[in-house]
Amino acid sequence: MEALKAMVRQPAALFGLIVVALVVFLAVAAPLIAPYSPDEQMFDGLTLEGAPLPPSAQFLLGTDTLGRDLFSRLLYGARTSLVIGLVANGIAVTIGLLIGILSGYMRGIVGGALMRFTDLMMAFPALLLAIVLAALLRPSLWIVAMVIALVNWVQVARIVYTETRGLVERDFILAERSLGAGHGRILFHHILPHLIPTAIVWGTLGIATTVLLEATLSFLGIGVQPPTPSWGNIIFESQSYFQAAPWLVFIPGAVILLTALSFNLVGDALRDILDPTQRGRG
Amino acid sequence: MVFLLLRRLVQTALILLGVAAITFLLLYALPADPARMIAGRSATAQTVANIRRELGLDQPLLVQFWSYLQGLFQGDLGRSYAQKTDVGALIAARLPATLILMAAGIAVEVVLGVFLGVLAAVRRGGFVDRFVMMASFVGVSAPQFVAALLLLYVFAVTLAWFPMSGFGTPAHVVLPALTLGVLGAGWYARMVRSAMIDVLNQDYVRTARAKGLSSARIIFRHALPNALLPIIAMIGIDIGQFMSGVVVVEAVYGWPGIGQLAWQAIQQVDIPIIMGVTLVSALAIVLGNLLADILAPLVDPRIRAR
Amino acid sequence: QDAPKQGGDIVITYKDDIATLDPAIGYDWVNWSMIKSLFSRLMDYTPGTTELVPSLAESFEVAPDGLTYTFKLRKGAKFTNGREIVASDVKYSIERAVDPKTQGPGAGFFGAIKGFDDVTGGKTTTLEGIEAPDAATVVFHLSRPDATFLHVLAVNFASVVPKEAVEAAAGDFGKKPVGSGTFILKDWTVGQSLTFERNPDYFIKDMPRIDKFTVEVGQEPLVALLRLQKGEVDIAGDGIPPAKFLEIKNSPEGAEIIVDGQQLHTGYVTLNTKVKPFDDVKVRQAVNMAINKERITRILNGRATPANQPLPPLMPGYDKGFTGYAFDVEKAKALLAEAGHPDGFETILYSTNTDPQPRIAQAIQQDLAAVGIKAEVRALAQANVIAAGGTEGEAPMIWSGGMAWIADFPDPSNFYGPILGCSGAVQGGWNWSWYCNEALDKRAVEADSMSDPAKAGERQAAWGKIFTDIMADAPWVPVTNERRVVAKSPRMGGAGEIYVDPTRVINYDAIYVKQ
Amino acid sequence: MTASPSASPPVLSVDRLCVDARTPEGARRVLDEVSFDLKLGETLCIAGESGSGKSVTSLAIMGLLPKASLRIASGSIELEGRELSRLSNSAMRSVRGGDVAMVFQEPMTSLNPVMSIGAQLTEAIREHQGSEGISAEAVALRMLDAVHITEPARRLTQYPHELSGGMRQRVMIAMALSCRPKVLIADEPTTALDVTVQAQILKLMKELKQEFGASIILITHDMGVVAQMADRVVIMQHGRVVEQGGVLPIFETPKAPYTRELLAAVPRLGAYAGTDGPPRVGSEPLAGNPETASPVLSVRGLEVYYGKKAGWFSKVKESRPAVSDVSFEILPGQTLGLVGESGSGKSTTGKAVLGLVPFSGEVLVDGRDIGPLSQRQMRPVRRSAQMIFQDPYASLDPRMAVGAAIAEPMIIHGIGNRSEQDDRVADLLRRVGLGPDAASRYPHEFSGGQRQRICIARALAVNPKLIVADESVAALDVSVRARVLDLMLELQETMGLAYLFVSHDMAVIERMSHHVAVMRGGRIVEMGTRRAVFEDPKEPYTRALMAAVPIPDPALRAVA
Ligand SMILES: Nc1ncnc2c1ncn2[C@@H]1O[C@H](COP(=O)(O)OP(=O)(O)OP(=O)(O)O)[C@@H](O)[C@H]1O
Ligand SMILES: Nc1ncnc2c1ncn2[C@@H]1O[C@H](COP(=O)(O)OP(=O)(O)OP(=O)(O)O)[C@@H](O)[C@H]1O
Ligand SMILES: [Mg+2]
Ligand SMILES: [Mg+2]
Repeated sequence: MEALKAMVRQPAALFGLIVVALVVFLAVAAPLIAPYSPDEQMFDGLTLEGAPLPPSAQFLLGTDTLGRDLFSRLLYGARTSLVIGLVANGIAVTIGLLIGILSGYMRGIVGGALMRFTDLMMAFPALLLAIVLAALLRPSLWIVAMVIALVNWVQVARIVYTETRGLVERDFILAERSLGAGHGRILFHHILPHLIPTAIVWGTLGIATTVLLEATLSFLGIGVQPPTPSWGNIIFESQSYFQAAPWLVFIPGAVILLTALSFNLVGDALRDILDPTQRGRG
Repeated sequence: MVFLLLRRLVQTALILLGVAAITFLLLYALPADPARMIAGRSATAQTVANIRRELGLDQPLLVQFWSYLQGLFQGDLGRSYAQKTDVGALIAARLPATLILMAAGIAVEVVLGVFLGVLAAVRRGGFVDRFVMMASFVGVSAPQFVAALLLLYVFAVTLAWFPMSGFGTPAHVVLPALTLGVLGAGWYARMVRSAMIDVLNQDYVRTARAKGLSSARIIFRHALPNALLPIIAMIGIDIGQFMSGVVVVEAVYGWPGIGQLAWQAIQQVDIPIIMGVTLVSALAIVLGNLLADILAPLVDPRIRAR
Repeated sequence: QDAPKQGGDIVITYKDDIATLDPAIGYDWVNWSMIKSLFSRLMDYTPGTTELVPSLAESFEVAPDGLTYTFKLRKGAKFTNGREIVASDVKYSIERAVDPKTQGPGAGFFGAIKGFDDVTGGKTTTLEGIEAPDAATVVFHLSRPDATFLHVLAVNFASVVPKEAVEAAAGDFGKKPVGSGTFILKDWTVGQSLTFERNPDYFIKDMPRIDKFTVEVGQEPLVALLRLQKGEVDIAGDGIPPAKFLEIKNSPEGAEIIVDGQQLHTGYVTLNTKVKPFDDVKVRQAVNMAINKERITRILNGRATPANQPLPPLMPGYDKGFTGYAFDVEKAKALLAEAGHPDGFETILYSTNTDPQPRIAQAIQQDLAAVGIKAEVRALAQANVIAAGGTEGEAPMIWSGGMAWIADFPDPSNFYGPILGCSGAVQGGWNWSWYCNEALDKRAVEADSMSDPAKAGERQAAWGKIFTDIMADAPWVPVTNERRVVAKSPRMGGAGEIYVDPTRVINYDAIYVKQ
Repeated sequence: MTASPSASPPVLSVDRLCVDARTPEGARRVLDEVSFDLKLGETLCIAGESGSGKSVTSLAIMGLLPKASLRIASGSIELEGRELSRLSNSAMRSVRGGDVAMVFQEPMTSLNPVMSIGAQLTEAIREHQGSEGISAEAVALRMLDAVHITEPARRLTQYPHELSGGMRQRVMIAMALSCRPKVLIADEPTTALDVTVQAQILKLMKELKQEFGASIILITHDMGVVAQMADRVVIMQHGRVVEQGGVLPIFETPKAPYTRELLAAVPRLGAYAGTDGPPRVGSEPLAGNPETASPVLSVRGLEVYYGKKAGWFSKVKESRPAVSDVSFEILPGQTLGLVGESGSGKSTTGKAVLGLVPFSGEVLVDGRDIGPLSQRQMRPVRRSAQMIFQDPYASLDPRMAVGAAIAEPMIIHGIGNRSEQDDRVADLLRRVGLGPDAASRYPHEFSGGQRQRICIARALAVNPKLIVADESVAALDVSVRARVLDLMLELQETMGLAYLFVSHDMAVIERMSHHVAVMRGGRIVEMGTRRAVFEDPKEPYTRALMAAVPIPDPALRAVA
């Protein structure tokens, strides 16, 4: 509550908060707002030659190459993309945090092995993994989220590892040890809070990339399956139409950007609010 | 030093071995059958069986992997199923192009990212800072394919400043490198910004100011080298990220690199090529990290001591 | 139409790299036409048509029983290494194509030649059915009559190669091809470009027309098109991507750039007869009626026409009078209800993942939904779709777009065996409907035994009937016959048919430069 | 010494300077009408309590106030008649380093870690003198020579981390003097250094003042240093100048009450001569008889190696032990003082006896050998032995509120429930002299002395029997220091605490210890009762240590 109040005081954070709330609202209320069914390929949604229609009074944001209403698809797509951007990315950051912390904190065989494992995963082409999973699993939104998490945690782990190594050397960790604190307490009460800024940077900057990654995966067959819309696959399906039908690329692009930016603004504000050392500083 | 080098070598070999084993397992878990892809539609079952036997695909997985490893130890990456030619030679022919592209792309990324990051840090909270942070978002979230085509359309088709596609002259590198670099610079800008903000608050920067140095000198000579350490680590991580972008960018600009080779091989389930490209890129990533480890002490004398 | 001119260098682009130019191995649509021009075969086609003509052969004779073919070789025909072609080269080349060691995909085409099984079984490496009594004569002995045998001698796998060059290349013949065709491979920069130069000693005068063509690979079709509009490229080999098609078509120079031709292609949906509920013919018929093919052609920007039978219109044996199943939602619903599915059912529709295939799959999905069938679309990489199709009981429906049948040679039999006959309905086969009708198989064998050229018309009719009869069982939904669209620069001359040659995609021998 | 400083005009004149800090609640006055003059060739000492505005004053002169939070509200700073506070940025640049140079409080962090010493020295010279005349390298070399650094030529190519703290401070001074500034401001240049090094640096500054003719502003809270160095003294409190004048009058007839308090609190070496234990602060008698009790801590043959750890692939790095062959005992209610030069292994010994660094040898805490104990088994031991770290700020988690930090050991050892813990925290805060509102604030919101007290409260939370106090008072100004030391003595008396008290300040050791051990190079070179060590030192090293302590009496100033 405190945090919320503090956030409302900053114009940028307030803007971000409003956009995030709006997007969530639109996603939840999509069936009430959407003028058409997102999957309906309308006869009058294409020209006679089969070209998509630009924005008009009938189709607010135009239609796609199958004659579906882009506005409705974006509304429904928000559901998918929020799940991917928040859940998948969130899990990736969480796994990355955990493995990064553990390998940075633990010395000896376990820590070393964890880090070597991370190195291995980093050197391993993640897309290949996705392709294989695509062929083996029955794709669903949640499996996609898992695959993305599996692919994305590695970089986070690397960065967190480096930071943790630095933190472990700090005196207050030694002080905690001298007080008799166990590993769990040191890890989760004293090291984790210091990694919040990193987590927020990756958590927010990662939203946009993750939403697009989902589209790449659907191209490989493991994304959400057609005709279910997601912001990523709306762009991806029509990316070569950026000249012929620019609205199909740039409108969803702007939506992704705005959403990710808003999450980032909120995240930035949150980081400052959560960081007591920033209190009362200029 | 020798010991350290040896240790890194062993580590690298182990990682490559791990990558090879996982990739191999994954590829054979695929339901797709390379023999059928080669044989095409008109082939009889007998033809497919013959091809499978000739490729050794009828052997148990472990035997196949073992013989692959044996080849690997002799520097033999095997023969392409579809092209019936040496994978090593295929990769060797294309690798330089990809390396040039990556080097140029990373250079653009780093230079641009560092420049913007420094700018944002120095003008923290101001308009420039906001603009840079916004731009870094656009870069990070732009689909590479669209960005590549847009750049191509503007600078090669409309303005005709650069050739549209191909490889060979420095002019050819500009657009592909820019596409890769401009989009990736966002991450660097963010990292540099926060590192610089940190460094600019350090005591030694105050000392430098007390000496009456110019701001440019303070920023570039005193602050930046100290902020560079996390960025060097980032380059190591980046190489891995780069590989996926390379496929798209190589396709749009007709760049004859291994990205295209890999893409085609995946379509055809040409396992030796996929293995080869995977290993080469894994090696690149490991070497990238190694390079980062070598560069770090050059930048920071404290690490040199260790 | 202006008269064909001699000379000129042109540039052609493709997205995919050229895998190999070895005629015993190469089997994709890009290298298919290049191999055609690098090598010569006993038989060939008149450019732009499906008409068979002797090529390396000067003349040939077919014994009345249809089991012996005797060819006289053209005199003075030479490989580009300078050596004259002799009969034993023909024998060697076909044995090489059949030899399992070659790992060639085309071995099966030569199944009618005596001794085939011994070679593929690894017992021997020589085909007893091919004889070279003298340097200018080749005799083929068949173990069964094969009406398509002359076509078989015109496919790439029957190309004549010089043994010494194959051996000299030491397994790399695909990169260092030596033939006797219209062009010579001059230079190959891996991953970038290939240069082909006119073969001055080619045995037919005035062939080819152009002096040289350079193939640039790794070129994104969209970019290739931009380059073509700027005059850097003469032929965009991959055609015009959907995103650009209307723009180009409606532009002033569109008519000059676009070449639009029919090809031996049918796009279809397979209905797996071994998977419920498609084991019920009524369900299959209902699906045939449910799909709105007109709308799909619209989505394809009119680059296709609705299909109603497996054979494409250009194929001998196509039945112009056949109407197939008309689009009729009500009737489809009624049939489904009759089959015990008044509320429809759930199923899966596979498709490849390159534009526009997933879109077409979605269009089909919506049509099926209209009759109550809820189909989940699975858009996967081609290899995975093929794998699913060839696994029994795996894929209920597959939209064949992107991997659809383009004939190897213009004969209706080529559309039957592997994709609709019992022999293809096996693990790893291409008969994804898993449809096996013994009676039709028998009729197919009969038709193929009519090897007497005089009975060609009768044979075609027999084949045509087979395909229209299949439609009663409705193992497929024939959806579209796609036309091939190629983009060429205005300076390129020649009829559309030689850019979309039914037997070789682009006919490099016949195209020419106007100025 | 200059003949008559008061006769010449002031080089620098600060007149009614006010500085405001920006806070969320509005401006807060940090400096309030501060005025003083600095005359040619004079050494002006600014002393005062922590947080009184000494550093802010010097930063204001340099024009280096952090823009985001501090600004000059009014007043003037004149350097030879030039008004500095209104100079343009570029004009100010040539003043900085050229006319006024500064040596900062923290030598460890004030040098750029990635630039060589040579590069850092020469760039200032080039900046202010151009490249004409003799080369910058030569000047740099001469300056290093002037500050008496061994092997000056080699130092030019070395990096800061390769130098000891004392050397770094010399480099800072060399850098500041290299452009022959008219004014040198040194902000607590010796606080972080041990006494012998401090003595050398102070001597050096005196020499250099003679040689270069600079005027010096020396900021310190050590009245001993003031007595040794100052011509005139400015005493500050709460952002105001409470008293200023010549050094003798200030020491002999202090007028302001704060000055008197300050001087009274100054510990004097030898003040407790003739007694065995520390002075009593409480009135209750000590419980039990320490002479017969068994030792709380007993150390035999302690040896510590850093970096001797063999991993899978990592190599075994043999190095000189940081501590070797150290043995001692501490009885309940007693204090062992540990002195010695920087790097002699004092902190390492302290950490080792609590099992915080790997060691060999025998360490018995409360009779239990901690050597073979696992992390889990160490728990109960940790309850009875606590540590107060050298750097209080670094040893507090910056993201944890102070109340939570103090409650931390109780939570770890499962003592009491939430409300009992809260009560205890409030009680502990009261005992160390902090208000109950402190519990909800964060470490960075406290001054150095307050943080130190927080650490003490944390160590006391679980009623330990032994406390290792590592330089617990080094960062505190004398008055606060005196209060903290009293607190610790009182706790010892009431709770029977035993201390291992590490310090480089001889006077503090003298005040606190029953026994004293002198360390050098990782070994104990002399150990005995306080009386024996201080009144009859056997080792020349011990004698040197004691001789280096500045005597807080200007009348007894050593002749430079
Ligand atoms: N950047 C800042 N923002 C706000 N207030 C500040 C800032 N720096 C210092 N202060 C405040 O100004 C006052 C004077 O601080 P200063 O650093 O000058 O003390 P000092 O006398 O040097 O103390 P010490 O002996 O501990 O170094 C303190 O109350 C401090 O809280
Ligand atoms: N973490 C460490 N790794 C390696 N060497 C260390 C480490 N900590 C201390 N040392 C070395 O061990 C020796 C003893 O250091 P220690 O910190 O015990 O000294 P000290 O007597 O406490 O000095 P000071 O008075 O400066 O605090 C020094 O030479 C120091 O360089
Ligand atoms: Mg200070
Ligand atoms: Mg110490």
